[in-house]
Amino acid sequence: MLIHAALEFPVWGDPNAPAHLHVAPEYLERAYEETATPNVVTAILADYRGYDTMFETAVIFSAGLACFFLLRTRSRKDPGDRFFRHLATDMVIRIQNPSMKIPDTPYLQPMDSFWTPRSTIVRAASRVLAPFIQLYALYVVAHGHYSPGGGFQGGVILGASFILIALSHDLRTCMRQTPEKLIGVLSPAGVLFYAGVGILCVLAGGNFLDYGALAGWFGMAREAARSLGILLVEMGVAACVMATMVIIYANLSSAGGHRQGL
Amino acid sequence: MSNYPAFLIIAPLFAACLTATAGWIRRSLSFPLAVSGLTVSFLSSLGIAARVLASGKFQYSMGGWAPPLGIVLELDYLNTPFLVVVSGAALVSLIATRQFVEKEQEAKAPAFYALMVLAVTGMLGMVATGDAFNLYVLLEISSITGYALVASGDRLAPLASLRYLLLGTIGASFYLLGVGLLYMLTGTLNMADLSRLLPPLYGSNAVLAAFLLILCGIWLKAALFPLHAWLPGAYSHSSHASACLLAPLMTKVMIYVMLRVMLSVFTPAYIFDHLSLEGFVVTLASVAVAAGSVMALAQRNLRRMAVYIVIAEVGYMVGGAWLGNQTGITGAVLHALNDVLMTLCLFLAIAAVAGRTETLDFKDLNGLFGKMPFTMGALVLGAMSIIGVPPACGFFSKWFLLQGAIEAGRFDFMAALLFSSLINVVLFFRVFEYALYSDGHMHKQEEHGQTGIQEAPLSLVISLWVAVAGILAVGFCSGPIVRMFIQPALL
Amino acid sequence: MLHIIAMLSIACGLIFFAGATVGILRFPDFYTRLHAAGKLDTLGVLLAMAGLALYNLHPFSIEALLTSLKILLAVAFTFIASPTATHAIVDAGVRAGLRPWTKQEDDQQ
Amino acid sequence: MIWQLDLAILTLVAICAVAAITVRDLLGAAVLFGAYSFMLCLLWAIMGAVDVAFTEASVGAGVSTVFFIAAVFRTTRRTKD
Amino acid sequence: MHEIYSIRPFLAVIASLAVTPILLSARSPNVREGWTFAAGALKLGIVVSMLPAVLGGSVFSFRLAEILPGIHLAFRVDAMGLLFALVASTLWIVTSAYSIGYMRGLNEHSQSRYYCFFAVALSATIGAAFAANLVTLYMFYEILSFATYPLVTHHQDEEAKISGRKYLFFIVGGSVALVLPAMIICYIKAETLDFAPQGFLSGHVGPGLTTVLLLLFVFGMAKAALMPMHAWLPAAMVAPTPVSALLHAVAVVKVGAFSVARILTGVFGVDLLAEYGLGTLLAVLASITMLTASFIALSQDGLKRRLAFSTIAQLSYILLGVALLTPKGITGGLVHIAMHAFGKITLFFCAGAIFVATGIKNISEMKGLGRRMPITMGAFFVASLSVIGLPPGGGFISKWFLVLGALEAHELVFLVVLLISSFLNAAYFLPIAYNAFFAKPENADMDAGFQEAPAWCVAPLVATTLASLWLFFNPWPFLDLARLAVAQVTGG
Amino acid sequence: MDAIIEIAIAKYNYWMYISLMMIGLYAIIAKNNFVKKIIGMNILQTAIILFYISISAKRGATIPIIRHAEGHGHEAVNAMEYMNPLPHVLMLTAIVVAVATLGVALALTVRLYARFETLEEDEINDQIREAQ
Amino acid sequence: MHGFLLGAGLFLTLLMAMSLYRAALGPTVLDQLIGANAIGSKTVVLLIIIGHLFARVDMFVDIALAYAMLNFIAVLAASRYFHKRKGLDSVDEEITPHIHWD
Repeated sequence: MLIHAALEFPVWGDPNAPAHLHVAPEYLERAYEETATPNVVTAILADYRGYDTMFETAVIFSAGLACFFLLRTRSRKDPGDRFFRHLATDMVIRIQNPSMKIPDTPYLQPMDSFWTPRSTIVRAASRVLAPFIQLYALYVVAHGHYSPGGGFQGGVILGASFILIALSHDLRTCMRQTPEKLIGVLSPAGVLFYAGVGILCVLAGGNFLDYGALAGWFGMAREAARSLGILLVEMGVAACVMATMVIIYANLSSAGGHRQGL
Repeated sequence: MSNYPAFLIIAPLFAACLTATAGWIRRSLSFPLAVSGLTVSFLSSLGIAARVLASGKFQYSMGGWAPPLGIVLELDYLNTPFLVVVSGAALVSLIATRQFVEKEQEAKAPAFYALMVLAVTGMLGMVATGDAFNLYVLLEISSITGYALVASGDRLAPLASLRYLLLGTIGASFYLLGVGLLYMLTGTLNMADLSRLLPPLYGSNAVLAAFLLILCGIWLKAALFPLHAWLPGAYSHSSHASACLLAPLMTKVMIYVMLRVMLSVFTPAYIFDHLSLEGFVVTLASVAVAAGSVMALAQRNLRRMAVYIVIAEVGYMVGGAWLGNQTGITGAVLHALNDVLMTLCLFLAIAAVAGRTETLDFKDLNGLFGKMPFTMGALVLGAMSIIGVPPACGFFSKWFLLQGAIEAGRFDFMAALLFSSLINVVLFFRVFEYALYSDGHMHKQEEHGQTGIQEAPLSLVISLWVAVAGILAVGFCSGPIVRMFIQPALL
Repeated sequence: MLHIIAMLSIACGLIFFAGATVGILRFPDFYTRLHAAGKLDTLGVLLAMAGLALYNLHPFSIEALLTSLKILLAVAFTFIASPTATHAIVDAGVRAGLRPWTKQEDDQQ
Repeated sequence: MIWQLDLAILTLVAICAVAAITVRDLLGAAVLFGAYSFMLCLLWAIMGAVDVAFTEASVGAGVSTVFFIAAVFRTTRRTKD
Repeated sequence: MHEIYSIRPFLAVIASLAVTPILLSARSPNVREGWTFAAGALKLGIVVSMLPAVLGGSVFSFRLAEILPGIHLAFRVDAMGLLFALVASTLWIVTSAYSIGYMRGLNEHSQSRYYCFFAVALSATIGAAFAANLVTLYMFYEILSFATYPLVTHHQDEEAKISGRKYLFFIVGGSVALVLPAMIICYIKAETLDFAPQGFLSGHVGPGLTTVLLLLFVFGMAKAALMPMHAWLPAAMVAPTPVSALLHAVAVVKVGAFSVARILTGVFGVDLLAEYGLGTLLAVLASITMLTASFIALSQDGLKRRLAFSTIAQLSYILLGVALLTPKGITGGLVHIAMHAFGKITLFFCAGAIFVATGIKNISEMKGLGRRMPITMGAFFVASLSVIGLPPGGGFISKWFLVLGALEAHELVFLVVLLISSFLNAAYFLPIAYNAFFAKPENADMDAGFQEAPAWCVAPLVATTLASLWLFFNPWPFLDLARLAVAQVTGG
Repeated sequence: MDAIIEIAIAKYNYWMYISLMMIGLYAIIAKNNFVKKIIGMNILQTAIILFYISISAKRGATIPIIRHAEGHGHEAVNAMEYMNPLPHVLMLTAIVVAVATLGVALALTVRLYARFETLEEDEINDQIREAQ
Repeated sequence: MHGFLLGAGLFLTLLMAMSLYRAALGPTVLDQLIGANAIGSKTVVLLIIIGHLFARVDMFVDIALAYAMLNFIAVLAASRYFHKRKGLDSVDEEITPHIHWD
């Protein structure tokens, strides 16, 4: 049936295909004037179809929430076997009694249950690369107007940098840098930020997500306001995506325990 | 406040995010936040209904962009009743199932609330949107949250949920592909625009393929009979809270989407004049109705029985929509509305019963009328509605379906409907028998000063009776609903 | 002139790539394959990207320079990352218990 | 759009897809799925969809492969088909 | 015809429904029964208050809600409906009183539930009587079916379970599978469902469809117990006797018969039926049922089972009367609703009283019972006369009109059927009374002396007996109402 | 014959998306292992993305980022020079949805494994049957 | 020059196809990983070449850069698997940390 239908498709790349003639040219011709954003894809994504993108962010958020909900186990009462490394002697201590308190000394370092090599090369490389990646991710978010990229891609790369830390060090290190509570709040906060920008537009007298309405408040042209709106929205997306990626990774790789991962 | 159409959907989204945030900061806030989000959305749906009644259908453009460019919320006669019913039912089931959530999920309760509210956001968005692709995104929101909710049940729930996920993704992908075909042929995604541009292309195979793909996708999601494989597991293994939310809403919203596609994207003229599928589809629906009923008859567990009833009900609605006459579609729309309430009532009652008995097997139900009279009373009324006893609302939609079937000369569908009604009588009275007849010692206990009364929690009972009141109210107002909403929608 | 240097550079890169691929395909065991892939691929990327960066400079402008710099940045990144990855893979192979191939082994088969 | 490259890469994509679902080791399948994503990224780039290519590069090549490996790590590599 | 728009019909319907929550939650039996009586009195009062106006030719109507486009949940009180409502609401009070005696006498369980569903059933009965259109009628018919289910299965044992299933199968199966489609076809054809005095179907349907519709309605209304849809009725005898009384004398079966009568006149119309000769068809069906049931009744030993088959036969009288399609015949049929109700309820009361006092259920054990329970058996005798159709029982009046109707229709066959059936009635009722008074008791308990059932049991049955007698001498208002109704439906 | 070859080549993308879709569907339905099924699911989704992107392709056009960006005046944009941006936007969303679904699916797989210690569907079914 | 770049691109594709052979059929997973890694590094170059073919390199270089980063992470993750789990064949089941639900 699909093959049969495909026989009636326009030839691939035909500039006169109906899909290119109806709405798309309007986008292309108006986007730059109306939103001051040369990347038409970004303009459509965050402005013309910003409502879609808000729910796209919500999809990501709900995926993170779902992963958290499905996998996260809280076993404060019974943390299972715990492993510590004595820094001075490199001895590994295994504690099976769940009620036993561990003295909080700098000499004991918690570690994974099975011995993992500490590859200095990988660690060193990652330590160099991770900040670089994060910086680059921020650039991608901010530069989405002019080149491919935007909140989503930037967010993913940002999240990936934390995953890199988790891979090269261990999950515990990663979770120290991005505490679960922080990412747990950041993920909905991204969506909230997005929707909040929309509500701001309503308060400014426009329709929901009508960034042009913000022009009056900031004293700028409507195009510039739209451009600003896109940027703000992309920031929300990035925050949500970043947090969600870390949530999903942390829960998947540790099966919800957050103690030891890949 | 000309922006309340937006708040219909934004409020629950906001509430879901805040609920999840509150889960990390102050857990006791999460439930009130979730409830207030849905309340705002319920109120704005009432506002929308009032406005539609007063001044006809209207649009709300997101971002202030005119339709083919931006996304619009299309608020017309067809979807306002759905909005009211969906948001109302969601609110009721959220409040009703609080105890279950707190007990079963413990620390993860805020996440659960957030998932529930997000699922409702997706459904409301699907009902309100006027954009074919936006519908897909919202469909995925409610699906993803739905998968998580389904997985929150007993030990087999993750398996059921994974199966649901795989099949659901196929369905959504089919829908997306169909929309893609339409976009390729017309260059637009807006439903109104599509219906304007499509008529010259009606002869094309690609349009046919698009229509069939969209339809298959929706049917998969709505669990029409041969494609229903995911539903029994998903709704019978999931936790009670999620079953109470999803079972009434999910399939019905998909039925709404089907009606939307049939009426607003394609036209009845295309579906019934250009294609000659209705014979096949109505036969399929008849089979679905009969098969769902028979499978329900084979179950020995209250919840599984209810699940198969849902499958049969889907057959009702699909068949009604495809009868090809106005009466049939009226019946399908009305039945979708009614079925939300009926299923809500049924599943809430089942949840309430489950709070008192262990397994929900029929044999555990002995003497339940004595123990929880109010719950069982509500169950009886819900059952009456499903059977089709006036003045419960189920009768009236069944009336239209039957009338449509007779007008269309589809006596097989009529026979399936009547057969299913009779089976429903058998099903429910079998349950009532078990619940009415108590064992010997229970009998005695009951006689001497009724000591065994253990009603469900008060909030659950009240919600249950709100659902019952809804059933009766919709039943008594069927005429105005049909006259004021459904008939103008079909013009 | 610039074009020719660029072309040469790209061609060299391609040759290295080809070598890497042949090595991946033809070498008898994991370590040798990794040896080929790790070294030649990195070099191939370096040369080819440098060539492309040069080529990009042809109608010279600040923007083009920036782009070229970015390409070089990617090269630098690869230069750090690729050996690290290779090292990680070798480490994995050792831990997984792969024994290096020896001539005798091949003869026995 | 560059149709020559497009054709070649598309063929590779198909091969890669078949390989990913037939290989008898889930870790291998995950790795191959990563390779599949590389190809797709190229494909989108060839067809001019830079933003999509960027997303595919970040998601497909990076994150989803890592997710797969993490899931396989937490479950098993064994598969019968 | 003067139409009065008034809320009174609705109030009459709702009166007993409104007290159900009180009945359910009442802790003390006295409060509960007090409320039952209050509701009954209120209901009767409302019904009676409409009597003068209706007798003056007016019609009360009330619209509650629009349940389908163009179809309202509407009530309409005309002579026919009022006649039935009057019978039902009068007898409810009596039955309530009797229930108290019976239930307390036997110390039954779940009495709250019992009274509650009793009240619901009565509401549904009045609702069916006052229904202004088919949907409303159907609605109350269904509510009645479901409300009586817990009453039928009150004993909650295996037998009750089986009977309950049978009951539901016939009643609900008939109404859902047969009546509902018939109703929808009517709606499609005529685009209305409001009862019209001379029927609304004429001119919309051909003879074939009319026949099909008629059969669907007549058999679908299984409460009218036309054979072969009668099997539920003897099975339902497992219910407590007040329920049986209600079921078989007032509410359930009479709603069936009344609905059929209403449909025949209000939907098809006398003229349409006469035109296609369908009256004869129906009359033949009714005759067969009548004779068969009477013969079966002869062979039954259980008193309640015998009464049940008698009821099946008597219901067919009503159908036969209406099916004769002559003014006299219809009058007879309608009046028979009232007359048979008073007679039959007395008989059931007697059966219940005997059971309460002695525990006897079978006729063969009742020899000599008259000496022990003279009042009861005396009432039994008088009521038998009424049901057989002999003076001074009220049943004579209705049977007289039926005979006249048969003559009027020149259908001597049915006259013969009526007479044979009456003879059979006599044959299965009179021996009971005879044996009770004159046969020698087989066991010594019977001579234990005067030992009646509790007063709460005996008083109602005496009252209904007297009413039955009184109706012979003064059949007002039932005869007037019936005549009025006939005048309306025949257009005369 | 030539016509057929021409069609085959001119619509190569469409044939490919159909075959990818069939591969994905086959994997979801016929494969026994849940991770394989999930891979198949992703292949199905990418097939649809391929379809959309194919729609947007336009011969002789360039990527949809306006060339005279960054302050070069506002001369009119010729829509024919640029590819159709709308499917790209849609597919961004679709990819995001795909990765979200993937995350949830894998989370479910992990839970499934914790429960059954296997990912093969038939073995899981056997275990359920034995438990009953 | 355009033709040269196109040729280079096609040549790279050919090399990728050959690497794919290893990636698909490599006797061990690590061989597959090598294949995939090789494909990844070629992809980076190919992306830039495509950028030149479109004459919009500035747009593609970002992708290439991101690509290089994330490819590295993916490879690291795959090799990390073997750091934690011994055993090359899927058959010899490794120690599995048991997690109990409910």
